[in-house]
Amino acid sequence: MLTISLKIEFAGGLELLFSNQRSHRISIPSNPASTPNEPPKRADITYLIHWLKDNLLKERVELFIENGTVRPGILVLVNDTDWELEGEGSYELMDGDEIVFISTLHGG
Amino acid sequence: MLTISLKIEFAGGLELLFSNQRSHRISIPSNPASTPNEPPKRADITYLIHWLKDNLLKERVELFIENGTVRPGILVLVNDTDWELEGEGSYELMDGDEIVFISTLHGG
Amino acid sequence: MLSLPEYKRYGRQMILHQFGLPAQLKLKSSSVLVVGAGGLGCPALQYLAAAGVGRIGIMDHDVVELSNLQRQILHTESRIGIPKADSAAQALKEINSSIDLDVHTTALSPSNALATLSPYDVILDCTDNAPTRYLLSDTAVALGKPLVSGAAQKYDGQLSTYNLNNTGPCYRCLFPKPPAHELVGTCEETGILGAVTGTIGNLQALEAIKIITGLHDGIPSLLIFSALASPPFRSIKLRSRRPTCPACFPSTSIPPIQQTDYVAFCGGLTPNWYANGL
Amino acid sequence: MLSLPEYKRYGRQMILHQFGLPAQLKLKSSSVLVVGAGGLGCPALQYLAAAGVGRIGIMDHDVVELSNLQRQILHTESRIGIPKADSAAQALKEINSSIDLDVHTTALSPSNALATLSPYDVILDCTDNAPTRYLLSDTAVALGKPLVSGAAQKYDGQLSTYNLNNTGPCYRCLFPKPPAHELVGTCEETGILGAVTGTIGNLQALEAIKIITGLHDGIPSLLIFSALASPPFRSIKLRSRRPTCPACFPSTSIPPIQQTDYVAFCGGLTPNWYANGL
Ligand SMILES: [Zn+2]
Ligand SMILES: [Zn+2]
Repeated sequence: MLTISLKIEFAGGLELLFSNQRSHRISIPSNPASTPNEPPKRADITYLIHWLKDNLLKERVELFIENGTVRPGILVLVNDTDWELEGEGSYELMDGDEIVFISTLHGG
Repeated sequence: MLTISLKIEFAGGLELLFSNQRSHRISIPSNPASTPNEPPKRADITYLIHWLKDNLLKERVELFIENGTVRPGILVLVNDTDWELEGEGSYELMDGDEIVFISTLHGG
Repeated sequence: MLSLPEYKRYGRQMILHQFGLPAQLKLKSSSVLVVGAGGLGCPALQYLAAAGVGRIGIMDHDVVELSNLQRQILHTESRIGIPKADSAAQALKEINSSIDLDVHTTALSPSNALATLSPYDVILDCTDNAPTRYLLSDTAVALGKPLVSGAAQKYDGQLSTYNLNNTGPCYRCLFPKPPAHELVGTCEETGILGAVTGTIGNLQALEAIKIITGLHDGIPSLLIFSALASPPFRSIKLRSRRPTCPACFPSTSIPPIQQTDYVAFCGGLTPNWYANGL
Repeated sequence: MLSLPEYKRYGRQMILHQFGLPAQLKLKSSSVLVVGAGGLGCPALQYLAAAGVGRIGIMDHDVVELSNLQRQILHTESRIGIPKADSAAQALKEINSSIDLDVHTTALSPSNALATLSPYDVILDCTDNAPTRYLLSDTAVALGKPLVSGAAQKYDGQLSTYNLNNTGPCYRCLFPKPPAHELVGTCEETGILGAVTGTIGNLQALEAIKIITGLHDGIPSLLIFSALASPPFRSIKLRSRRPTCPACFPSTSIPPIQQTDYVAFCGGLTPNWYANGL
């Protein structure tokens, strides 16, 4: 199975859900099959979010995922660009991509 | 002739020598021949420095070049790394590389 | 238009390329409201006053405490116990007596937010809690004003200008729901390094000065700072307004600001309704 | 080891992960010399004092002028005409009376540099001219001390710690020759925005705090800031010492610091031998 390597960062408190570690390097399948009957398609951010939940998340899934995507308080960045400019969950991941998940800070 | 695209930045006052423009996008030959008798070799930073002198520099060559390389007061950065870690002038340029030339600031 | 002492005072910035007398006059005729005179507000106020912003509003309903002095650098030991807004105003007067200062020692609330913000050109969010951040964002959008928002916690900081040119995203566009309380405590609970609030507050002043003088490129972005990371700064290109944002595209089904319970929206758990700077 | 008021004052940073009582005690027993109490020195001094650095040296031989107040935010209108080092010390005492301050109103020179720097753990270069920058770098290397060097001009800033852990590069390793005078004037000639010096000075304090408390990763880097660029910050990974650097690898053929003419080395054109903060 072909894989792609990604750099994942969590910030703004989200790192607390992932072993209190900000930076992670992961490898995920490049063309995962959603179900045995469907043809495999390129891994996108929606797939990544579920992969992170299944493989990296240590606690409190409800603070990371809501209704099949990230919780609305979380901003996703694809190579330093707001994921909304990149197609949000349907952005197809490329080898070497850097994906950042941040929560907003309150303090001052 | 094949070319490679580079992003060039000048900072710390050096931009004054280059039309007072900090950012430049240029295309240079990827395998320039030094002399007609020699085989062409990959463009390196030494080649780039002379290319910049011949094509982009507007004034005061002695403030940019000294003894065939950049003036000792100038720091060269290859993709955000000190060029000394990348082989200095013999670093072979790749398409998309970002090369920064900075002079040190005094003020405070 | 400028007095001789003003030429002398602001000379070092007036000789800057793209600045000159026009930018200085824009600063002089501009007004900025800084909400929160704590870790972010102190450095922001300092550089706004030094640069010659003509009118500065300082809003904070809290009083100076010893535990503030580790990072709230406008306050002094001798001013412990007096309102932070007064203490900050006193410090600014010593730096620059030629600017006008408005002192607001009341708390920002849904009922006074529109009236409080409306006289100012640019608003700085230097508060420390989610309800006030949403209230400030909604009010800035409703009034069509840029909101330079800073935040800092632990070793980390964030900076963004919301509602930039009335086309950039607001706080709600980016973060439709407040973060979980479990993940982001207050500075009191999680700690904060003074030089981190200093860096972000300083950059808030810079951002406001760029907006007022026309030096800002108008592109919405988010700056993320982490004092212990390498590289420490990261700049993010942001979307424009979110079409489904209830603040940027209000419908009649949305209650107006005055009738919104921001504390409940943010989970109702925040102990202090308004930025107390801790 | 800390008094009750100190626990209260520094509590917000002591509860930080990786900080705690050990880091606070390191700060308390540390000493920092800030050379230059101008645009960079003022914010750096502010945050070093607020954080609880036990002994701070302030060195500046100039007096406060009206044209300084646009960015040198420790000085006030009422202190115009008094030495900057005294003015800064007065401001720091108001923030934190529990730390020790040394005031140096003399100019740094090749003959006093070694003796002046040697009592301090960390040196901050907040000066504004090339000869003093080379003198500070040579002296820091000779004494084996880290030199947190900031610089700012126009809309731009630079920050680097030289001689980090006695293995990182010094100023001379990176810039064996001073830049041409034609390209870099003084702040007086080219202008400077206050929030730019503020940002760099603030980050110098942060860097010093990280070095003292052991939070620094020890990797030499150069931060480049440009207030009008997007992204505004860029971090550069630096080499280690240059094998041919006469400061890091001195030979007997090199004159000692006391006998070096730094002004001549830098072209002899700098109008003020020492940082006057303009
Ligand atoms: Zn919105
Ligand atoms: Zn060296």
